[in-house]
This record gives sequence, C-alpha cells and structure tokens, in this order.
Amino acid sequence: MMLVILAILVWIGAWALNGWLTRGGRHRSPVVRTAVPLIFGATVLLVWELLVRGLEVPPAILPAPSRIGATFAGNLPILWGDFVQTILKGALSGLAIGVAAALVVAVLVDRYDVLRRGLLPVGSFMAALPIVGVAPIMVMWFGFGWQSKAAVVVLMVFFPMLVNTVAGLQDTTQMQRDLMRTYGAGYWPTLFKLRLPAAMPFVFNGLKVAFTLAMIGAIVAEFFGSPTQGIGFRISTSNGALQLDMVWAAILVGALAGSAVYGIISLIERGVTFWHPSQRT
Amino acid sequence: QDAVTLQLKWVTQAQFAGYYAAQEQGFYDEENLDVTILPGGPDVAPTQVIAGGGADVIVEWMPAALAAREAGVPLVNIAQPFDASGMQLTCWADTGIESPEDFPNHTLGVWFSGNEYPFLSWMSQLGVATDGKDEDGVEVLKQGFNVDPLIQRQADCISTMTYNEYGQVLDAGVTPEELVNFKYEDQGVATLEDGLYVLEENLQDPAFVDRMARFVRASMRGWEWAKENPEEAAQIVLDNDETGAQTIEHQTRMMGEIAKLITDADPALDPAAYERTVATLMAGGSAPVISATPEGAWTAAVTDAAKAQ
Amino acid sequence: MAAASLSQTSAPVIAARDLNLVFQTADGPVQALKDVSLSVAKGDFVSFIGPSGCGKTTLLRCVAALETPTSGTLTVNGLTPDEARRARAYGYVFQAAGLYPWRTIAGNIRLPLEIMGFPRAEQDARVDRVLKLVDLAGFGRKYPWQLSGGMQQRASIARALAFDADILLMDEPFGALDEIVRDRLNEEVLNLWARTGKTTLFVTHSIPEAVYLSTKIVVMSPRPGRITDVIDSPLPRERPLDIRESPEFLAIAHRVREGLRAGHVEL
Amino acid sequence: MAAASLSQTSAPVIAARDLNLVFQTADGPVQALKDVSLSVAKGDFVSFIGPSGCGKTTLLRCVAALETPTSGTLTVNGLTPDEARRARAYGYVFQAAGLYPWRTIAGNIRLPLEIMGFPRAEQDARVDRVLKLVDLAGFGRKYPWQLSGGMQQRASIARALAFDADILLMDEPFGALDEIVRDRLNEEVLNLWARTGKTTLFVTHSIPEAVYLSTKIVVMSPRPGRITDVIDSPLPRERPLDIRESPEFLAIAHRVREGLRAGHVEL
Amino acid sequence: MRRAVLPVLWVVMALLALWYVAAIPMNIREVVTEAERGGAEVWGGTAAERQDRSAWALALRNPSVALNGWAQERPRLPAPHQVAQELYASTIGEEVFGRRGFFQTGELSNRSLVYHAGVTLGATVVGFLIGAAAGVLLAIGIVHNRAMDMSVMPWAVISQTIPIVALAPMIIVVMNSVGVQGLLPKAVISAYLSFFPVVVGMVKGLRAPDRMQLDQMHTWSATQAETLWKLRLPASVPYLFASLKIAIAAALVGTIVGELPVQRGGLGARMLAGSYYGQTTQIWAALLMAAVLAAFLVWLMGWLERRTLRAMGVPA
Ligand SMILES: Nc1ncnc2c1ncn2[C@@H]1O[C@H](COP(=O)(O)OP(=O)(O)OP(=O)(O)O)[C@@H](O)[C@H]1O
Ligand SMILES: Nc1ncnc2c1ncn2[C@@H]1O[C@H](COP(=O)(O)OP(=O)(O)OP(=O)(O)O)[C@@H](O)[C@H]1O
Ligand SMILES: Cc1ncc(C[n+]2csc(CCO)c2C)c(N)n1
Ligand SMILES: [Mg+2]
Ligand SMILES: [Mg+2]
Repeated sequence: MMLVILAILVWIGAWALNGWLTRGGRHRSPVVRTAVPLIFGATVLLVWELLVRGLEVPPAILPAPSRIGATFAGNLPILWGDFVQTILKGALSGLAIGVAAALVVAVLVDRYDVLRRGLLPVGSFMAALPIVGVAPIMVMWFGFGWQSKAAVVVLMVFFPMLVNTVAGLQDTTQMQRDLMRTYGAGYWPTLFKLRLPAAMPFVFNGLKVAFTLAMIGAIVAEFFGSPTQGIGFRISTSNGALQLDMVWAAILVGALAGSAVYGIISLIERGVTFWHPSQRT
Repeated sequence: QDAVTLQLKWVTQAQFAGYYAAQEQGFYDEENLDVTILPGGPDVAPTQVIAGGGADVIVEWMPAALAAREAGVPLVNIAQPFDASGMQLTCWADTGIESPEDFPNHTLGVWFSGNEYPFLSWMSQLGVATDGKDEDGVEVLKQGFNVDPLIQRQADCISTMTYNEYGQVLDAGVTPEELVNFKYEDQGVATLEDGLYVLEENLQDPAFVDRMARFVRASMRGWEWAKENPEEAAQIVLDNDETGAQTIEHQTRMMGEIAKLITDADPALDPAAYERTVATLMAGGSAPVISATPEGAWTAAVTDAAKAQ
Repeated sequence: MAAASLSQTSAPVIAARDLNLVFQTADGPVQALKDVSLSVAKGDFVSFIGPSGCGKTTLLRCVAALETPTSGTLTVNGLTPDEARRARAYGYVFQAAGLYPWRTIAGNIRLPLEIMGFPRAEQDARVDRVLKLVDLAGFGRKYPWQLSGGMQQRASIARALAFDADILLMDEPFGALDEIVRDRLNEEVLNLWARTGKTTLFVTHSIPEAVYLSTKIVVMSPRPGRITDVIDSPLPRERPLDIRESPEFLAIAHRVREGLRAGHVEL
Repeated sequence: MAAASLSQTSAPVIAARDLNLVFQTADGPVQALKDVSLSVAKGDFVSFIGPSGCGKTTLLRCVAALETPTSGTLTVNGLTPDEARRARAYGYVFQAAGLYPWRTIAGNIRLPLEIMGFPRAEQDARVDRVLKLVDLAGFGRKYPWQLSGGMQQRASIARALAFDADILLMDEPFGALDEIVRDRLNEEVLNLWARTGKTTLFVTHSIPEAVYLSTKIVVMSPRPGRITDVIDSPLPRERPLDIRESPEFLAIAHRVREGLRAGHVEL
Repeated sequence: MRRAVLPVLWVVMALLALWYVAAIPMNIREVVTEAERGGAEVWGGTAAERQDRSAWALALRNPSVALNGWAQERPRLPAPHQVAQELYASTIGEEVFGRRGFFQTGELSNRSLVYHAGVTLGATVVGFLIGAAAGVLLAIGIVHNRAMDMSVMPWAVISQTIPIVALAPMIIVVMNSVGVQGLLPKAVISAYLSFFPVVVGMVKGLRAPDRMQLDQMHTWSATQAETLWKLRLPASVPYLFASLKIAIAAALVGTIVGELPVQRGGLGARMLAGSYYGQTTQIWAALLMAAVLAAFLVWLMGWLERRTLRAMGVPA
C-alpha cells in the first residue's frame, strides 16, 4: 500500500516538475526539450515498478520493468537474433520491395489517367483491408522463413505508399506546371524536375506510416509459423511458457528498433525535404 | 449452485467433448454445479489464465503445467482423464525417414508455446541437435495451426495429434501408405496430456476440494457418455463452437480417436505415468524443461473424494 | 519570314483577331474573352489593366499557348502560339515568384536551360549574367525562402530572361509586394526593358504602374472580357520615378481610371 | 473619466511615450520598435505607412495588448492596453477578412457579441444595424465564401464595429483587394468614420490610400522601427475620390513618398 | 458516373483475370499429385522430385489436369468463383437454408459471415469510439498544456512503434484473466490502434487557426474554453474526419487481431479457424467480408464528414 501511495506521489511530483520546466521561456532550451519527455518516460517506468510491487501483481501477468531490463540484458544474443530475423530480414526487405513497387506503380498511375481512376479506388479499398488476415496465406505460399513475412509486409505497405505518392506527384500548382509547359518541357523532364521533388514530402509521410505497418506485419506473420527465432516467435512462445519478462524484452526490441528506424527516416526526410515549410523551423 | 470456470487448452473440439457433454446432459446440474467452459486458442495459455484468476480449473498438458510451476504458478494436477498421449511426428515416407535415427538433415515442424518440451526432450535423448539442418542436427520450424507445411512439403515431418491433425492430413487426400508416424507413446517419451489443474492454495479449502470432486465426477460421466454416443457428442461440440468452422465428419472421427486415449473411467493420475513424464522432462539435455523434481505437483485428494461419493 | 515581316508596315510580333474564349464550367459557359483584337509590335511594352476576372490572365495564357481560344486567330511571330511555345519564344513570369523551393536561386534559373539542353558551361554563364542583370549576384546559392519577396520576384524574372525568349509575359508580377519595393522593381523592369528591348506583355491592377511602364495600355472590362480602350503612351522612353507626378502622366492615369470605372461591375 | 479628459487640452485616447520592443528570436534580438512616441486624439483617423517589417503591425498589436512593449509607457483611455482590452475597447480588422467559413455573415458578426455575453435580442439588433452600416443588409444568411472579397472585408469591418469598441484598429484591411474595389471601400471607410466618429488606426502600404483617408499620417522606417515623420493632413473632412488628383493631395503624397524612400533599406 | 465506374471495372476485371491465371501454377502441385493418386500418368517424376520443378513447367506439361486448379477442395489459391461460392454459402446460403440460419431459428447462425461481421463490427465501433474520444481529449490537452505536449507527444510516437498487435493475445488473456471478457478486450486493442491517428490529426486541426484568428479571440477577451469551442474545434473538423477515416480502418485491424487468439466468433476468429483447418477458401471469404466491412466503415466516415460540413455551411 505504501508503494502504491508512493507511486501516486511520484506521478504528481513528476508532473509538477515538468509543468515547472515548461513554463516561462525555459521550454525553448534544448536541455529542457530532451529532459521533459525523458522525465515523463522515467516516471511511467517508476510508477509501473511501484504499482507492480505494491499490488503484488504476479509476474505471470505483468513483470516489473526492472525484471524486464534484467532479462533484456541477460539475453542479448537471443534478442539480437530475433532482431535480425524479424526487423532486418522480414520487415525491412519487405518494406524496400513494397516501397519500390509502389513508387514505380505510382508514376504509372500518375501518367495514365485510366489507371488513376481505376487503380486508386481499388487501392484505397485494399488499403483499408485488414491485411494481417493474409498472413496465414503468405506463410502457406512462401514458407516459414523471412520471405513470407516480407510478402505480408509488401502487401501491407504497397497501397498506403501508392496512395501517398500519387497524391504527392499531383501536388504541384497550376503555375509550376504551366511554367514547365512554357519551357516546352516534355513528360520526363517534368517528372524528374518537378513532380518527383514535389512528391517527396508525401513519400516520406507514406514511409512513416508504411514502416509501422511493416513492423506489425512482420511480427504478426510469425504467429502463423516461423523458424525458431524472431520477435513474434519469441513473444508467442515465451507467452505460452509464462516467461512474461521475455515477452516484454522482445517487445522492447521491437520498440527500440521501431524508434530507431523512425528516427533514421526522419533524418533522411530532413535531408531530402529540407525545403518544405514543415522542416524549416 | 456452485460456480466453476473451466479453461480449455484449445478451441472447441471433440478433444473436450466430455466436458461439453456433461454440460449438455445436465451432469453438472445434477452435481449442483454451474460450469462455464472457456474455449482456448493458439495464443491462450491456460496457465496464465488461472494465474490471473480467470479460471478455477484448467485443461493443460503436464509439461506446460510443470514448467509453469517452476515459473511461480503453483499448479497441481487433480485428475488425469487422458491416460495415453496422442502426440506423434508424421513424416513423408519418400523422404527416406524410417526411424528416429534418420531425422538429422531434415526439417521438422513442432508446436511451441509450451508444447515443445516433449519434443526437445526426445531429441536430446536421441542426441540430435535442434539448431540447424546438418549431419547430426534437424531444422525446427514453429509449426502454425494446420498441416499445410507437410502438404506443401515445406517440412519433412510435422507434429500431429492422432485425433486431429493426422486426420486432416488424410482429409487432404494423402494415403496412410505415403506417411510414417512416430508416436511419442512408442518412443518412450510420452508425457501426460489433458489433465485438470488447479492452484495449490485453493486445495487448502475443503469446500473447493468438494466442488472439484463433484466437477471431476460429473466430467467423467460426460466422458463416459461421449464415448458411448460419439455422433451426439460430436454434434454437441459443433453446437458449442462459436466460430462455426467445424464439420461434423471431422468431429465424429476425432471423438473416435479421443476415446482411444481415455482407456478407463478412472480419473486418477497414474503415478508411474507421472514419474515417466517427469523423467522425460528432466532429461531435456542442456536445457531441461524443469530443473528440479517437482514436489506436490499432483494430488489424489480430489479423485479419492470423487470416487467416495 | 524576314521577307514577310519586312513587307508589312507594322510587322506585329503578336497579332490577335476576334479572339473568343468560352470556358465550359459546371455552372454553364463563362465567356472569358469576347472579340479581342490586338496587335503588338516588336519591342512594345504593353500593359493590361482591368477589374478582377476580366480575362487578362486568360489572354496572356492564350498567347503562351496555355489555353486555346474558342474562335479567332492568334499568331506569334507568324507562328501559332503552340509552335512558338515549342520554339521557346516565351518567358513567363507569374504573380507569385513560383520558384521551386528545392532548388537554389541559381538552380531555379538554370532549370529552363537544363530542359532546353544548353551545355553546362553556357548554363553557368547565362545564370551569372541574368543574376547580375537583376542585381542578385552573390545570391545564387541561397534557397528561395531565404530571400525577401522582392528578391524572389527578381529571381523569377531572371529565370524568364535566361533563355533569351522573344517575348516576356508577366502576370501581375508585383501584386504581392509592398509599394516601395514595387516602385523599385518597376524602375528595374523599365531599365531591363530598355537594355534588352524585349517585347513585353504585362498584367497589373495598379494604374500608376501601368502608366509608368507601358508604351501601350490595354484597358479591359469584364463579363464578357472585352478590350474597352487602347492607349498609346505619349511618355518618353526615359522615365524617372518623378514622372508620375507630371501632368501628362496624371492625364493618362485619369483616362485609364475613367475607362476602368466605366467597365467596373457593381460591387 | 469625462472630467479628466475635459481638463486636458488634447485628451489623447492613445498616448505612447518612448516605446521600445525587442523580439528575442533564434537569430538574436530584433528591435521592432525604437523610441516610438505618439499621441492620438479622440476621433482621429491615423494611418501608418512604412516599408515591410518596419513595425507597423507590432505597434498596432501593442495598442491592442497583443504584444507587451519592452520599455516605455502606453496608455489607452488612461488605462493600460490590457485593461482596455478587457474593457473591450478594441475592434481589430486584419489584412485578410478572417471570417469563419462555418458561420454565416451574421453568425460571424455575432461571434464577438456571443463571447461578450450580449443578450440574444440585443445581438440580433446589433447585427442588423452594422450590416446596414456596411451596406450588407440582406446578406446576413450567406456564407463568407458566397461573397466577393470586398464584401467579405466589409463584413469583417462590421464585425469590429458591432460591439461598439472605442477604437478601430485596421491592419492593411484592403491589401488583398484590387485597386478599383479598394477605391470603393476607401470611400466607404471614410463615410463610416464620418458617421461614427471612431478613433481609427489604419495600417497601409498604399500612399494614396493613406493620404486619402487620414487626418494624421505616421511614416515609419525599418530596423529598428522608428517614426520618421508625422503629417497632419490639411485636407478637408469631406473628400470626394477626385481629391486625389488635387495639388494638395499630391503634395502630401510627395512628402510621404520622400519620407518613405529616405527610410527604405537597400533591397 | 461512367467515367468513374468504367476504369474501376477494367481494373477489377484485369485483377480477376490475373487471379485465375495465377491459380493454375499455385495449385498445380497438388493437382498433379491428386491425379497421380488417381492412377493417372503424370509428367515430372515423383512428388518429391516435382518439388524442384517450376510450377509453370508442371502446368504446361500436364495440360489435361492443369485446369483442375480452379476446382480444388483445399486449394493454395482458390479461384475467384470458389471464393464467391463460399461467400454466398456462408452468408445467404447459411442464413436462408442452414440448420441454424436466420430463417430456421430467428437468430443469425454462428456459421454465417453475417453473424461474425456483426461481432467484429460491434467491437470495432466500441473500440473506435473509445479511441477517438481519447484521441480528441489528449489532443485538447496537448494543445493547451505545453508540459503535456512536450512529454506525451514523443512517447505517443514511440508507442506506435510498439508492436501492439503482437501484444494483443497477451492483453486479451490478461484482461480475460481479471474477468474482463467478450467485446471489451478486443475494443481496447482497436482503441489503441485508432487513438494515434486521431491525436495527430486533432493536434494539427486544433492548431489550424492562424495567429490572426487567435489574436482576434484575444482582442475580444475570449476565454480558453470559448476559443476552443468557437474557433479551434470548428476549424479542426476537416482534420478530424481525415484522421477518423484512418482510425476506423485501424480499429478494424485491431479487432480482427484481437479476435485471433480467442476463438469466440468474429471475422478474426473465422480467419484463424479457416487457417487451422486448412480451409483457404474460408479465409478468403472472411477477408473479403472484412474488406467490405472496412469499405463500409470508411464510407460511413466520409458520409458523416459530408453531412457535418454541409451542416456547417462549408461548400461541398
Ligand atoms: N480554367 C477555367 N475554367 C473556368 N473558368 C475560368 C478558368 N480560368 C478563368 N476562368 C474564368 O474566366 C474569367 C477570366 O479569368 P482571368 O483569370 O483571365 O481573369 P483576370 O483578369 O486575370 O482576373 P484577376 O485580376 O483576378 O487575375 C473569370 O470569370 C474566371 O472565373
Ligand atoms: N513574434 C515575432 N517574433 C520575432 N520577430 C518578430 C515577431 N513579430 C514581428 N517580428 C519582427 O519585427 C519586425 C516588425 O514586424 P511587423 O510585423 O511589425 O512589421 P510590419 O511593418 O507590419 O510589416 P508588414 O508591412 O510586412 O506587415 C520585423 O522585422 C519582424 O520580422
Ligand atoms: C500454437 C499451438 N499449436 C499447437 C498447439 C498444440 N496443441 C495443444 S492441444 C491441441 C489440440 C489438438 O489438435 C494442439 C494442436 C498449441 N497448444 N498451440
Ligand atoms: Mg489574373
Ligand atoms: Mg504588418
């Protein structure tokens, strides 16, 4: 009970601290900018730890963060293997193929009006489809290895990417297009010098969505069959064996990898679309 | 009426016909019990459900139950309706596998989530490594929920239950001659399946023991009835299946095969079978399933009370 | 070609006769241009002035082959507008600078040169030359958003000048700028025009601007867009800013204002 | 209050002394206003003119208590700007009409009245009155996008008038409109001002507009924003549009232009 | 209308044709093995040897049986008409003629996709409502409180990189074990998936009013609540609906994933059951049903959007 009260106090204290830090002009300093979210994250972990201990939650239901951390540190080789299997082989290869395919098709769709009017409605229909449902089919078609995971990922990322890119390719103003015409520019110069650069902010938006979908797809597909490693494999088998600390350690791998890739995409975005108002602060 | 919540190990199917039959035939009512049967599924760990207080009693395989015991969930076997194991490894004959010695260099499908223990134990007794296909190792796949890996020849062998997946292989048009089966029972690595487990602390309470005794008694009547009326039992299972995906043919056949695993009406655990299970699990080589001989992992109190009336 | 133009007395660069243009819209047809006839001689600076929606932009777009008239004839250097477009006869400057934000100023000016396939060295030389011409030497490596609105607009004029188009089309190029900057740019446009002698069509809403810049002022009235007055300016080619307070200037401005007010729809 | 203003000779509505305002930006401090002193009497129409970035908007925002000066004193009706704001002393009209597209014209005008808690019947009465005042009677149930730009701007003026603020602040209200529409609205603003006698502060980039409208013209120069000239207009209160071609008008315009050019930074 | 429909029709027909063509090589191995079991002479050697041959070669060299790939009992890729048949049988067929169908019992049959779609729809809608409401509230908090903006926003982004769907079984089971069952656990997952797009969209939307509009409110001495109610919320409506469309599709995914582990009905359970018994056709039928449901839900959001905008007076 003491611990529960302590947890509540920690929570209130942390909020007060963050409130103080963000008041006045302080919030502009880079130190505060990083400190505030870190304090929040640390508070969540601390409150979790205190509540688990205070309420004596069985570790088979919810392990304490300290325990998860210990398990994580103690199983680095296994978790590294899972990371390679699921993120590098499954998610990223599928993402690469799906994105590349979507970019090519987007250019075609943008070029041929029939395709735009035909494929885009079908595309947005498919984009809303719960593609996770095809995971068992892909495992049946492409086997237990990373290939079937990549296939699921390709299907999941293709349409969001397509829809975004097509929108981007069309995000040019009448004026910009007219300018190209007064230069007597043909299709290809217009594509390379106007449409593709203009589409980049949309492409990156799509990429951020596609990436989270890729993670989901790769992990869920492992539930339907996998070799004996992978984040999804680890989560489902450890869960069956009541090793919840291992389950959370595997989730941590996913979250770390996810945040890292998200950060990398954001960095590249910054480099490529430096000119866009949203990047210019 | 006393409430009892039963968590099944798997989806609603004839593997659990006895419980559904007891429910539908009113055997539980006669024992003044109000039983709720929760179906399981591929990612439902009954041990976790009972640890969280979501069930009073679960149907579980002994390896998973003992592993959970070591993980801090003190499960106790109170009854063992299934006397024999139905688990086997089914292989294509044309892969050249004739005996367990031929496994190396092949790909084997195995169920995980706590069901891999007997397999790992068996392999370690055979001295076969499980981390890759080579001269003295096999490639292990986490087998999904169906027999496609075998049909599609993605695996040379897959785990099957005599009563379920094996039948599905045959349903797919494969003839028994094309297949080779290795029953765990025949290989001396059989572990006890489908027992009833409760939390140790509950057994302190005589009222709980009495409730479980009545539950076990009624359940066994259910099993008796199901064995005698396989078609009706299959139909009852079908009616209780909320997914509506089962077929009567498949459930009837499953009922027939299940009946073979319940050799007598005695729900009491056979200590010899228990010892054999523990020995198998302890022999897990470098990573045994359980590291110490479990103490108090089963009790005859409930079955004795059930028989005493 | 040369023989043909010599044989004519006025040798018009742009000759429009009875142009009509009707847009088909959801609300029915909109007549944007009605019976527009106009001839522009080489080296003319023609301003178009008229209330919003009177068809100034549409007329310019017809000349640049961005719209096709519904009826009437329009020739540019004796060619159809589309042929002239493909011969790269136009330098078009829009109201907003319309620079591509992902290219530097120099990159923006180079864009048409790349498309037209100028050799690399020539590109560089031309970019340098026009940057100097519009007084932006040293800003080539900046990005558009790093420049003030006036500088952006000058860059966009530089871009239109870079490939030596015969005709400069400017559609309210200074509409978005403040009056002081505008004065300055007006002076510069006039200088530029004096130096290059390019035939220029210029759309504006500002009466002083139109009078100050032009050799010919075309006053238009809306719905359907017609030309109501064409004023040949008696002002000298050399025009200091002060000329705007001279009586001749005010007289022309008055004539333009009256023309405008007559044609203007009730608010 | 009444006694106080009678006892003073000039009774300024707005009195600023030595105002300074420095913005702290990422690139270092920007001095937007430097030593600005100004006094505005009741019923004055004051125009602020100056190149872009000279602090016109900032000064208006200080008066409206939207910015706080770094130093100096500023009183409005003898109160601090913030007290005056809370006493609802201001009607602020921005460059774009800024009407809410999801409210009708009447709904837009009613918005400040709702916020200030006027009773419903009173709201209706006031909306009707100001709609008539700006000549938009009958358009109350239209949505903003169904009106022309000029009508929208008038609606936005109506909104600022609806709650009887003491002081009307207008920041380039006609910057986005074409010259002809602008002329018309200038006439109407003048009428309105004559009828209501409201103290008005008006920011513009257009010299004729400033001269035409004002009783007092404040010329500003940028970086740091200073007042370089304050011109009290000798023009009569009654001003037909033609007055803009009169010599007095041109003389003032010339003085404003010279003042501007002197202070204007090199482009 | 014709311009809108015809191209879609062409694309759909092209996809169907492609599907039929693909069904031949996809199913050819089983087709040939079946023929062999039936005693026919087949090309390609034994079953194990055929594994190494290309599917197209098998199809072309066994022309007499190749087309059986469109009529397999347990196909790897069912032909479109097989899926259509299954779809019919498990909707109208089951409800009208089935033993437990609506026409027999007055209740929807648990063997019909209509019933399962209903189960999924219920959890999706509840989850979506929870998620959307939470998202809007969080966005309001973030816009009004800088501490919340700075501390919560980065974590909201990170939270989406957590493979929540992989957690779904655990969440379901844990909630199950503390006695929360049925619709709610699934709804929690769909709420989690749907709240993020709403937060992002609403933060953008609530910040959509420009400086000028906010200043205007300020000159009128409007309170924060008045500014929220009369300016920020109306201004955010287009953003809200744009994200609601994404959110409801995400909610559907969440529900379906949540239905996988617990076999208690719903399209997710149905897909898994299909997989469990190797009934590919059944998976495809459930998938198609889910697609229809998704399309309907997204359309519904669009319809609500049009209604709302029209009520607000914004031009269509
Ligand atoms: N693509 C189009 N489709 C339909 N109507 C058009 C189109 N372009 C212009 N119009 C209409 O044609 C008329 C003339 O338009 P135009 O843009 O040439 O006017 P403008 O004189 O340039 O006006 P502004 O001063 O506002 O730029 C207007 O009524 C306009 O609404
Ligand atoms: N919030 C702010 N933060 C930092 N600098 C600002 C801010 N607001 C204005 N400035 C700077 O203060 C100076 C004066 O700006 P202000 O908007 O008052 O000019 P202005 O005379 O209204 O110009 P314009 O004619 O373009 O509207 C400019 O240099 C501007 O960049
Ligand atoms: C993912 C997963 N796959 C297989 C099993 C094994 N299993 C336990 S009971 C049972 C029913 C017999 O058909 C089966 C197959 C499992 N528990 N979880
Ligand atoms: Mg125009
Ligand atoms: Mg300003």
